[in-house]
Amino acid sequence: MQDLPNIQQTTTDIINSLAYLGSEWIIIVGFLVIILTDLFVEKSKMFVAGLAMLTLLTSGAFLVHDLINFQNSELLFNGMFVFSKSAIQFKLLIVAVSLFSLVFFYQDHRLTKHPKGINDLISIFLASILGMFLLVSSANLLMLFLSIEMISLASYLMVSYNAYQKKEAEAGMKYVLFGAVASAIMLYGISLIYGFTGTINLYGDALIIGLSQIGIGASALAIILVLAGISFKLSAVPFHFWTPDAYQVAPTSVVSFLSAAPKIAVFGFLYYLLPYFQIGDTINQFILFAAATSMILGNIAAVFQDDAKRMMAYSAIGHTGFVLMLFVMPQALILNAVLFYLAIYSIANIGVFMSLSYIENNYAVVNISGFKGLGKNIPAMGVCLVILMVSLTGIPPTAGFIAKFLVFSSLISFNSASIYITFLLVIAVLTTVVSLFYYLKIPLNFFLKKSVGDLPIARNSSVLVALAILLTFLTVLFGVFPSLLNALIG
Amino acid sequence: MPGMRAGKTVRKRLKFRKEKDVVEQIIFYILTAIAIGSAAYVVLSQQLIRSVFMFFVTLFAVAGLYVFALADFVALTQIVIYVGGVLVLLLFAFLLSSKDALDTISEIPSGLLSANRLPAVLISLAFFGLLTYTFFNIDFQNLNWITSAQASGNVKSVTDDTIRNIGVNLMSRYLLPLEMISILLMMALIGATQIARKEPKAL
Amino acid sequence: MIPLQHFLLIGAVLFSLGLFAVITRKNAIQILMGIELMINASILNMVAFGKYDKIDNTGQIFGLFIIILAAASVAVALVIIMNLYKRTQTIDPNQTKSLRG
Amino acid sequence: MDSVFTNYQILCFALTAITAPFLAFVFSLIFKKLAGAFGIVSITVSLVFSAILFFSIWQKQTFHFSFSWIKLGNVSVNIGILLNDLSVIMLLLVSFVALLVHIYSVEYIRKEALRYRYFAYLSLFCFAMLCVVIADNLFILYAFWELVGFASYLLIGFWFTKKKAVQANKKAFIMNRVGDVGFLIGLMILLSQFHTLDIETIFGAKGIIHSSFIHNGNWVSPFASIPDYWLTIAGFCFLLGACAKSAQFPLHSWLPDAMQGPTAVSSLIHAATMVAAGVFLLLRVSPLFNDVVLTTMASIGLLTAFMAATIALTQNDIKKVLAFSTISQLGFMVLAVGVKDNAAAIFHLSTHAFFKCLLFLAAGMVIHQLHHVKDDTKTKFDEQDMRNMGGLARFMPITTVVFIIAALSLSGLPFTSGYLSKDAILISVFEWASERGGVYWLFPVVISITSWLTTFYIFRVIFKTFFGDFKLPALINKKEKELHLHDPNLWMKIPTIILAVFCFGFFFALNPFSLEGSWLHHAFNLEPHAGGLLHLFVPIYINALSLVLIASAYFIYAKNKIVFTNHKSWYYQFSYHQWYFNVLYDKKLVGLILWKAKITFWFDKHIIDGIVHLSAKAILVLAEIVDWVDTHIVDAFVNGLANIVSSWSVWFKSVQNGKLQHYFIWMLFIFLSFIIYKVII
Amino acid sequence: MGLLSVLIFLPLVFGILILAMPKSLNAWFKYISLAVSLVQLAIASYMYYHFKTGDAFAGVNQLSQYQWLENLNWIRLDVGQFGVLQIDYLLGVDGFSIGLIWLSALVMLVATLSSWEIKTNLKGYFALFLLLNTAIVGVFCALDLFLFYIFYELMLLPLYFLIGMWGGVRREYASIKFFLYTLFGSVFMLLVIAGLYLSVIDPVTGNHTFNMVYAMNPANYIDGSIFNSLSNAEIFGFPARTVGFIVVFIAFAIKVPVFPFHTWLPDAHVEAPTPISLILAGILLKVGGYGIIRIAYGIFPEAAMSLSFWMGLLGVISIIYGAMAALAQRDLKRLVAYSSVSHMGFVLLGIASLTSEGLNGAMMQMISHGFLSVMLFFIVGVIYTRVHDRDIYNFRGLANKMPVFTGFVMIAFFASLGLPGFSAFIAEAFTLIGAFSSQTLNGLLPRWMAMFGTLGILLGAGYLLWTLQRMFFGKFRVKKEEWKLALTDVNAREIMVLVPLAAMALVLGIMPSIAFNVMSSSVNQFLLMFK
Repeated sequence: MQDLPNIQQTTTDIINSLAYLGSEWIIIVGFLVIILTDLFVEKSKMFVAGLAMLTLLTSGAFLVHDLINFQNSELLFNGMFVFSKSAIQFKLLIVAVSLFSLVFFYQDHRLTKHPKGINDLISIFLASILGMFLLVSSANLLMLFLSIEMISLASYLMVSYNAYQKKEAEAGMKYVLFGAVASAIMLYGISLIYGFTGTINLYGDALIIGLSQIGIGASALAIILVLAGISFKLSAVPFHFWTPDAYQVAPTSVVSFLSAAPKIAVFGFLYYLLPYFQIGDTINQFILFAAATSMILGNIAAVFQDDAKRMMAYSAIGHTGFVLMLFVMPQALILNAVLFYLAIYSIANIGVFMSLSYIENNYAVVNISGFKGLGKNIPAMGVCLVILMVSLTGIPPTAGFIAKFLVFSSLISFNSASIYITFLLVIAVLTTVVSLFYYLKIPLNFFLKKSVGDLPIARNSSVLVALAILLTFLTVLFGVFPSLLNALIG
Repeated sequence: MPGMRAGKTVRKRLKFRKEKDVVEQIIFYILTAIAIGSAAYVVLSQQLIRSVFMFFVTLFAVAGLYVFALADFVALTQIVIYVGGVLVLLLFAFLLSSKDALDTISEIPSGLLSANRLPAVLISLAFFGLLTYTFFNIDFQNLNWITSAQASGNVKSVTDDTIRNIGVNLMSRYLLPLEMISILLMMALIGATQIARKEPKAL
Repeated sequence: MIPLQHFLLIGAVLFSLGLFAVITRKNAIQILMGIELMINASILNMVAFGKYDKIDNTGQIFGLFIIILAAASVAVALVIIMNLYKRTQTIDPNQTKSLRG
Repeated sequence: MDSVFTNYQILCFALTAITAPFLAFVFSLIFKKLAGAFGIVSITVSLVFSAILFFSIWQKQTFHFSFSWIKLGNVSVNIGILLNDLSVIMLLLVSFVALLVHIYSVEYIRKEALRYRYFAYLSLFCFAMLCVVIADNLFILYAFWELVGFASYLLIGFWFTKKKAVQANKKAFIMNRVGDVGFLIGLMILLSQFHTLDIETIFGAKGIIHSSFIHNGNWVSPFASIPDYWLTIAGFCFLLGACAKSAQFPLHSWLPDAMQGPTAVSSLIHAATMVAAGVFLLLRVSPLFNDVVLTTMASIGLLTAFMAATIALTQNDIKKVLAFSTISQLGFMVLAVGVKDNAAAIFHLSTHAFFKCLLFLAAGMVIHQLHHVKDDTKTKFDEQDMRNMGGLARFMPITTVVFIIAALSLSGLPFTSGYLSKDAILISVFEWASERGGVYWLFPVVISITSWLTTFYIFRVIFKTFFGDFKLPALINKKEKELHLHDPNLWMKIPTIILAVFCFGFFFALNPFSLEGSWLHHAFNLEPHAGGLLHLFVPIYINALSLVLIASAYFIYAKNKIVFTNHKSWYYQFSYHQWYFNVLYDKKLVGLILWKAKITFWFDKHIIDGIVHLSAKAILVLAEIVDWVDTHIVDAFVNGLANIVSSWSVWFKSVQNGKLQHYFIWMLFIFLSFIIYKVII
Repeated sequence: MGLLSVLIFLPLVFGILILAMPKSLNAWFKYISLAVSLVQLAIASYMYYHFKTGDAFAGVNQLSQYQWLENLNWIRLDVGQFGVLQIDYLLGVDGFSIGLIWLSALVMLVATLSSWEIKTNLKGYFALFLLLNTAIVGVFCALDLFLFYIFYELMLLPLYFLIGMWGGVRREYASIKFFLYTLFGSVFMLLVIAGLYLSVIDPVTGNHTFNMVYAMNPANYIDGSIFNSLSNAEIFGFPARTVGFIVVFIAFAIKVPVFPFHTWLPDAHVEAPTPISLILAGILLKVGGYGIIRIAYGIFPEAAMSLSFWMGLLGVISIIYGAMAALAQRDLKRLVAYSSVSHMGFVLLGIASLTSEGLNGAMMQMISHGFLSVMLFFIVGVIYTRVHDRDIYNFRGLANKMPVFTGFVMIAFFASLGLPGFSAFIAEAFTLIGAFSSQTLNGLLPRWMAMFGTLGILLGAGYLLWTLQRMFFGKFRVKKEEWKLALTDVNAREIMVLVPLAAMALVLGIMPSIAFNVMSSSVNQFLLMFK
């Protein structure tokens, strides 16, 4: 039958590929085991936690193993999956973030005191990690679509997981509808690309040849439509509208996870994608535009936010724009800066959310104006928050500064003469200054303002304190000795 | 079962297609008209329940169009999953959520009064114009991949056994996505049930 | 033979109508229907192009995946929408605007 | 050039002379009770060493010692001591007068609780003034010049609880600062032109100023070449500095106000020494001045002399009269420098120091005694107002005598020192005018008139104060005997008597009529005057008229024969009285002069001072404007940026209005715009 | 561990120690700080005393000529395509920094003594204070741009909290304004630093380097790199080096502060607690001047020369504008704050003149202003701690009640209005002389600038004497009756603070060569770069 693919070859390829996906398999296994455990084991909360932890650690171990043992990039599963060093690095980052998030889930009162239990969330969580892994390794548009959908669905579910309040339910609805529209747009773009090029494979020449044949206008259309879905996951402008709502009402630990891990995955994919869509300068201009607007909007809109998590949502938009700046450069130039920035951003971000969760657990305040005078009661947390905020702003001696500097210097070295990049840099700098304003609002309320009434002494969530301090310490440590982090992720 | 009946109709039409291209085209355009017309009704109707039912028609019509693209299995799946699953789901949701709305049609806000309407028209038209402009600027028959496909005979014909091809492909080339989507479905299932589950009284 | 453009144009019409629905409908479920229209447009494109891809059959298989995924996401979306309905007794996206700013 | 002393010894002497007051300053602040003793001892030491230096340097040699103070790149600032004829005579003069004032002050300031400060400040002043005199370098000169001003500031404001006093000292300091700015700019010009500020190197006989020249509109020196107008500017800058310090028009108004300080201080600082520093500076840098500057300087001197003299005519505050007199006399000196007769300037500076110091001290005695009366009787009256005096000669004979001697000297009557020095100036002015002719004849005419006015106003003071009726008893309803008015004790008398001795001409010249015979004048007068006839004529006509004026003043003020208070009756009476010097001294002239005096005073008070105040006001207004600009424009710009950010923020928030479908519209709109931009354009 | 490292990190170590100590030991914190400051001062004095002068130790653009040089590999960050990010822990001292280091040590000591007035949350205060101390000393020692920048920014955070937590009524506004202002400049500067890094290579290792000494040598620039003067790169149509200079200049001009970047200063000074005002005025402003000399002028000499006219103009405007604004104030602290603007204008004018006199004068002015502004702010603090009011109109005749204090006030006032015998006189005179001779020597500044600059001296006399007259002289009268008791004369601790400051101002005024000697060869070397 000549109209069938070469089964022999594809099967061999699949069998050969199996060995490379150790980390993914482990997660799938973990996912299934946890579902089963949840079904058949009573009082399985801590057991599931242990399992999930074990899964992540094992998966991480596989990744480390891969990182050490394999150097070459390979296409697996008949061109579905790309195995490369950079992908492993991104995945490692995801695992690290997930580990912190996992611990965090169990400290978040909104989740732990949830009557329906937390186990289902953990399984969704694992599935979303799987989605991220696959996204990072996506070698074609089908995989891209599937994995993005996987992450998205998982995110919708996690955000709406215990949406008992009106607001929470509302945010879930907005998130899911917004996401569905974005993915429909992306899907349409994918269909166009397939139509224009006859292939969905990102690697190889077919895509570029096909796209260049149909001309810049049409290819730009297709590419931009595809980028819409990616931008949605990055919450880059103009696909950011869901972000503040979802961040504001979702459980803090979930937000912490969603603000870091999916972004790492999407950036990881974007990194892989970068060389293949270079028809004209569409992708560069899109990224330029998205980066600039995200930085401006995110940082400026954050200024007057009172809800801490909402503010962090806008801050996340701003940071997305900042990282996106890097992607106007050729692939070869950006890996370290992207990884470094994402790692540092994640550390600081998770730290901040942990602190916020700690405050929420103890004082039930989520508004920044409610933080007045807390510095006296929980100085350690206050100091952590200050340092983390400073890191997010990018001021020495925190790691955020090094990260920011890497981005700047990469851009300058790439092409500082380009007026667009100069503009981008200027915007980045100005919004950095603006960002200081709202980041400092938290310490401002913490230390500079007097509390309205007497505040009880905090007693809960000592794990969160420990973790926040650890993350803060890391922030400073990597700020002073960034080589350490580089050694870790490299 | 309206879905089954629609499937049969399509099959019958397939037989006719060989005999006359003209008939084929006529049917195609009739389907097109149905699809677009019903879709427009879905979109524009102010009566909720009718628009939902009209959506059935749209989906059927589109499934018919799939057949014209020689994707009979996809058409089938569309009918089975979309019409049989998704739409029924939608309908249930409708019935659950809009009990009051169903009683009094007039309560549904008029699309005309909606402030979103003008931007919506503009945006939709712009999109449509853009797409049309793009499609007419491309000479699809001379695209590299299509010409090479035609040259190497990599073009479907009506007689092809697409189902077999799909089966083999799914189990070989597209194995990983297939496995993945199973996980995805499972996750969606768990999550959906989890959320839909009635929370214990304790809360 | 039906020209490829015609499929694409139908797809474009469906897509635009879907967009229109997404923007104007006052009911989350109808918005979801609009989204489904858009997705259908994509599937149509996919299968139309899939004609020239006999061996790998990417178009059709992609279409299948889309359908399945759409089902899954509709399920998830509906659950979430129903959850909202349970809390607020409305699924008009314009009525629910407590999150803003 | 042989000297009894080695250079090393001379250096030690000079250093001792200047350090002694400084040590006194420091110790006075520490050992408060011994302040007066420290002051007197130290200034005596200074005087002794000054005298030694004088005799070893005067007309014998120039001593110059310096060491590198700061070295920066191509500029090195040396500091050191320059002792030449001018320095040593000034050194002697300053320390001598200062000693007398110190002694006088012991009594004058006895009752003050904070008198240790007084002596400390006085010592500080002496230190600074001595340093000004011997500084070899304009930079150092400038430094001590300011320090002198500072000491003056402290002393004027000695009674710091008196509002007027603190206002006066502020005014004095700030107006001096105006001059300092000029001085500083002058320094900058010189430094950039000559790369040094050493007085000897620049202005000495072989100084580089002589090798600089104007060429093609450029002022070329061995080091640099700058446009020639900078030469003029430099001259004006130094002139400005001198004007401020020497209270020349238009920066003179601080001096009358400075009379708020203790009288002894006025006598030392604002009559004898500090105010002379301006003239001293002009003398130091005189080779710098070109013709424009010199003419301006002469005009300023003339104007100041005339103006101040006319103002002095009508003042009732005894110290104010003396203050204006000082301004007027300084105008003479500046005029002398302006007409290039440095010798006359120096000469007049020296003689003026004695007699003006004496005048102040004598006036101080009067004030002091009246103050005692005020304290004793616990009444209130202004002890400085001449209208409250009169007939004091009976009670205070010695005071009267010394005052008259000084007044004679000021008037420049024969046998007095003033006669010599003033004539020297007048003669120079005549010669200068005759060389130039034309409108320049105004100078000798006006200066002659000024000279007469001087005689008139000073004798007006004498007659009003010491002669005529004693008005005080009537004023305070006390009998004369209750007042216990008498000469003060020896602490005050002795210095005045010594000074009175020095007011006589023979001290400066063996032949009291011969200017040529004056050793002091001779020493500096490098080009002897040519016109012999003037030497005869000028003194005669000046003095003759002066005598007449004295007499008239006597009748006007002591005998009240002519009453000015009522203009009408005045006019009338005058025509009926036998005293009609209608030709020379007619009522009209006197009236005119008095009227003019009032006008000038009014002008001075309201226009000149007004301008000063106005400029101060203007600066304040400007300051307010700047402040406004600062808060409303500069800061508002910054805040405006913040506002932009916040308004954007508000806008972004309003876009995020909670309506999902609006989000869709925004999203699709932006997205579509971008696509259209990419696809179509 | 070199001497400089000890100097820098000593406060940090003790700051951490204070953090670790229990709150019950509150009373000890200030003594620990005091001890640290004393040790620092001792070390700084030792260094100053042993500082070698002469052309062989000029420093500036000769790395080997720096003293107490410490060079450690600090960060070697692999950044993929561009090779290795080489950041060195490079410390060293030359004539420009040694004086400022000593000044910092002294001001820190004074500020510590002044911190006695702080009563709340001592632990946090002293920990932040010592952190600030570390940052400040670090700024003056760092020779690696990156290190410099880190210390530079590190100053902001402690200051933000020190102002914000222990400050006056509008402390939040003031502290955030200060922070934002400074960050605004410095983040742009970061771009330039990155650009410099990519343009400059270490001649020894061949890596890119942040070494600011290497950046001063045109030979170390890579061909075609953005800041290579030969590559004629442009940013927004302007030459890249000019843009770089302007950006760096603005960053430091904000710190100095130069008109029109000064408006943070009055607010920050007024709201800051006294010890922080001292530090702000005494050291922080000098960081700006130091940065302009070392980085803006040092690294972009030709751009600096071409823009010197504008720099000078800004300097003159600052001088006059600051003085004018000071005249209009009735809050004593605000007045002093604006006077700082005026005085620091001289620094800029002197630098812009690019003459030996001007630069020496500018450096001298920085040091001198260090002592004097500290003294002035301390004086304000003395009144403020007693009655919590600073309005000039509310006081009169304080000399009656506080004679010793008035004596110090007079010294401070007259010293800062440039009375000879005090350091400010030398500094301002030389600055102006330098500015004046600039036209003859290098044609950069027109002469009228110097002449206008002298107006600043005049106006300075105006506002200071007015204050003196208004507040201290005349009959004793204050706004509230209870103040009469509160206004006591200075106590021993306050005298202990004021005396050394006054003494330093006097000593430098009489023997300026103490300061000039150490810096003059560096200045000469510096000027050679502009030939």
